[in-house]
Amino acid sequence: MNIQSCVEVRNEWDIVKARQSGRNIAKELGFGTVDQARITTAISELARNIYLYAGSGEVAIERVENGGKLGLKIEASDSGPGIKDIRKVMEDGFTTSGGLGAGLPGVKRLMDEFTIDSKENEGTIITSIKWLR
Amino acid sequence: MNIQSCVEVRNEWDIVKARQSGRNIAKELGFGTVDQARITTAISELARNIYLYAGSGEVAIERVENGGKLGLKIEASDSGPGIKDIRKVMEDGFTTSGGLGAGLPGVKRLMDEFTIDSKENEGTIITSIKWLR
Amino acid sequence: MDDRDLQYQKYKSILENYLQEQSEQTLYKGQQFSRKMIEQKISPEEAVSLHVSVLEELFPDIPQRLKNSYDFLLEMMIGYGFAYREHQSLRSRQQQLESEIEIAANMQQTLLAGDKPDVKGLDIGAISKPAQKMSGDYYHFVQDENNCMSVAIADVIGKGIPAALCMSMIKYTMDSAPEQRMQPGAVLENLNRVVEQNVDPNMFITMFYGLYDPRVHSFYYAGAGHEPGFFYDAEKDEFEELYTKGLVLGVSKKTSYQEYQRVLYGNDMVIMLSDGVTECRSSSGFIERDEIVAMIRKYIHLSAQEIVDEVYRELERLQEFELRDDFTLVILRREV
Amino acid sequence: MDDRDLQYQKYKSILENYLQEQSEQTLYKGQQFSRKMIEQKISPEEAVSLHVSVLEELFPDIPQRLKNSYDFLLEMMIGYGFAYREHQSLRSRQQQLESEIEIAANMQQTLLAGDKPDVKGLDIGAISKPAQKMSGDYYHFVQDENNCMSVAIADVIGKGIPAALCMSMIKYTMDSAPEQRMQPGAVLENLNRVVEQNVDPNMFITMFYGLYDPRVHSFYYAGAGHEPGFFYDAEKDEFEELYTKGLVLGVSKKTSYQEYQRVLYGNDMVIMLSDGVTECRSSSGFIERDEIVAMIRKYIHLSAQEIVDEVYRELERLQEFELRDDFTLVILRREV
Ligand SMILES: [Mn+2]
Ligand SMILES: [Mn+2]
Ligand SMILES: [Mn+2]
Ligand SMILES: [Mn+2]
Repeated sequence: MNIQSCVEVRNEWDIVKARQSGRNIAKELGFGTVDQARITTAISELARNIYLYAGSGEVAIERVENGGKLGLKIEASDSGPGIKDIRKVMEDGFTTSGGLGAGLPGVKRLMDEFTIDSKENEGTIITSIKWLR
Repeated sequence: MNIQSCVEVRNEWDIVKARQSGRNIAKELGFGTVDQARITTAISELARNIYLYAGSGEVAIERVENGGKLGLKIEASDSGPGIKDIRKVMEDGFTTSGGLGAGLPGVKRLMDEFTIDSKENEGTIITSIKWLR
Repeated sequence: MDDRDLQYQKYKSILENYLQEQSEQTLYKGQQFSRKMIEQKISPEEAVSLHVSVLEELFPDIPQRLKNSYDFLLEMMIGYGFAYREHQSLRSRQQQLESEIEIAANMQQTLLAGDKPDVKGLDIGAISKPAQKMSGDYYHFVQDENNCMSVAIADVIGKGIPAALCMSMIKYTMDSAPEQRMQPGAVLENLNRVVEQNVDPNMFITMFYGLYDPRVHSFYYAGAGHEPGFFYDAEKDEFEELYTKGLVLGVSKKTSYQEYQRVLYGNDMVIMLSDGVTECRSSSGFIERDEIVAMIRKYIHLSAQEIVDEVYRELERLQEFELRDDFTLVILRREV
Repeated sequence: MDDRDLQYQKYKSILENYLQEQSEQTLYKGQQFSRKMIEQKISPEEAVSLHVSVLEELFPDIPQRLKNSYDFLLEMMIGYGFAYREHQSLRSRQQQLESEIEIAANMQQTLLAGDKPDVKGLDIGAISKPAQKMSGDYYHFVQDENNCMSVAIADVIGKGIPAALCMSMIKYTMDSAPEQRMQPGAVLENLNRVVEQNVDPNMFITMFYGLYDPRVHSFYYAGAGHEPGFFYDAEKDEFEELYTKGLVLGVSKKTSYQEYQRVLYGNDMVIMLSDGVTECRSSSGFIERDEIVAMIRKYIHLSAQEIVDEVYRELERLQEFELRDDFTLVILRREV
């Protein structure tokens, strides 16, 4: 079995598309309702970031396995302006204040694994995994 | 109309009694469900503080009026050890951490008005009002 | 049975109980249960999900449409879950910051606070309370071999950590020029130079510096834009303002500070303070300087230390235990 | 219609919509709605109450028992409301603290950081990054009239605000003894005395101090318990450890520090660092000193500044952008 999907993000509709396929895959993999909602929210935030800050990019969702553990992996990538100061972006405290959504620290806390790679003027790749318990 | 009640607090049962009469009075005064629950919680916390830290004391609840505004006033008093450093007790941040409940800053935020008067070895009086909107 | 099952069973039993009798007792239990959930860092979306799954067991024939509404509520709560988790993380960052500030504040105390000296014939009271953990107010007593005692009170414009960093500079500078201690004007002139050179142009320091010579019962003093103190004339039973002329430290490269002198007779008092005392703001507006005088008068039969303690206590309560500025009050009284 | 009614209507319409078609689109809208509620500081118990009242309108014949269950849920959410409101209040306190620390950190920068000097024949690279806003690491260059350049690197054991307060003392002390600058051993001995006297006994400072004389291409140095640097011998293409013998500052009243000397030939490098560089911890364990050397070698064809920047960049990523300690790396290279 190899469940996967890849959604191009160019507008708000695509955010919904990405959410939908993320939720479907999460359900198929056996995540409970709360985790489905969390994964969907994480995807939503990442897709929204792409839409708002990079203009376009893609969100790939796939099933992963590691030593018998099953999980869902999100990979959000764009060739936008990149993140200048990653430490700053990952800092806590002000993300939910302006109604700007969860921000990256929020997404990190929703999921189990989270890595970010970004270079100015080249783009950003964020990879995040939630393991099935 | 002069609604009021006064509950002596010596054990956990009395906390429930104080809650109950607070909720009844709040309902009679016309507070909505959420505010009823908030007022009850504030009473609960104050009564619990008496029970835990002063041993015994009383919680008086009454209807107040001020310039046409109607409100519910809680007065929690004891002759316990008193609060040594009121500024410290009113400091934020750690009250919900140990499961110690809302603490006084939490109660203050639940209500509209809040004053505290305490002297070491003499006791504490806390007065708090919620206005009907 | 694992924790989750236990929780589920517990919640179910409380909820069933409530559905049977709707007693306050059960609601109280429910609230204690939710307190425990928060303690265990269970986020609000999980709490709602727990409620919903218990509900579905207790009401097996809830219509599908109603069930769907629960899913929607859950989705709504995810946002609150964000805020909740951020709260956890903020709190731990906060705890770390607070403990750092605690350590730094202790360093500051060790560094700055001089003990109240024991001067024959002089009753001294001093209190200094930071609005936050670290103070931008400063007071310091130094006693020399002739029993002369100097007293300095300073206030950095600004509060908290930056003010505290600035304060430590004052301390190093004053320590490095012990020979000037007898001339209040010269002390301020020297400090002005250092502050002007080293401190950010929009950070200012006000200061009052005095010296009491018990051999001649005289108090010599000078001030740099600092909140005026009071002089209490015991014979006339009157308070006067302790006016000083002189620019705030750090504004201009070269400034001179005029030196003043007062002789103290029995029960006369010199009262020095920072603007945190006079600019206390209560719910009914600013406290007037007159009111401070009235408070001091009220406690005038007490010792100098008791006076400052009581005034602080009263003003603290007036401000509902939230100081808006660092608070420093020092009283010297010539004993009879 | 007031805000509350509007909100009610909006929520009702989204929820109705969802009950009709259960689309992802509607859930997305729901989430954006909840985001707005959070923005408007609507607490979770109010959110649940909103949900319940809409529900009661949409399902007029919900049995009473089920209705009671909603009351119970509401009661449960009050506890989360506490946490939520505390979050609001913590955040504003946090913002204030952060902005204070920001100002203090800028003061620290102005106070501490010397510009990288322009020394003929010497290629200099320097980077220093605090783990938090304020640094307990320190580096400083001073160039004298003979073109000799001294370089100091220090690390306060401890981080954050207390370490920063301590750091400013080092700075004042070094400024007050400019005449010693040429003798690395004497500089450290003097500092040791001051630190021993003034600093809390459980606060220590490690330091490396060096002086480069371009007239004889020699580097003179001494160290006080500081993380050893490296010497790169370009001819042999080898890195050696820059060992120094000497106690940490502040431990013992009188300590002496041995002075060392190295001659730099073309492309030779002196590499100085704080333990924040070598004690980087990645998910796979501590970084070895060898790995640091390997990284420097990887970028050796670049300028000194580019080397330190790239090494920092790489180690930052290895640590997932969370520095556990202040990071300072300085490279001097004799140009050919
Ligand atoms: Mn101040
Ligand atoms: Mn002030
Ligand atoms: Mn350090
Ligand atoms: Mn270190």
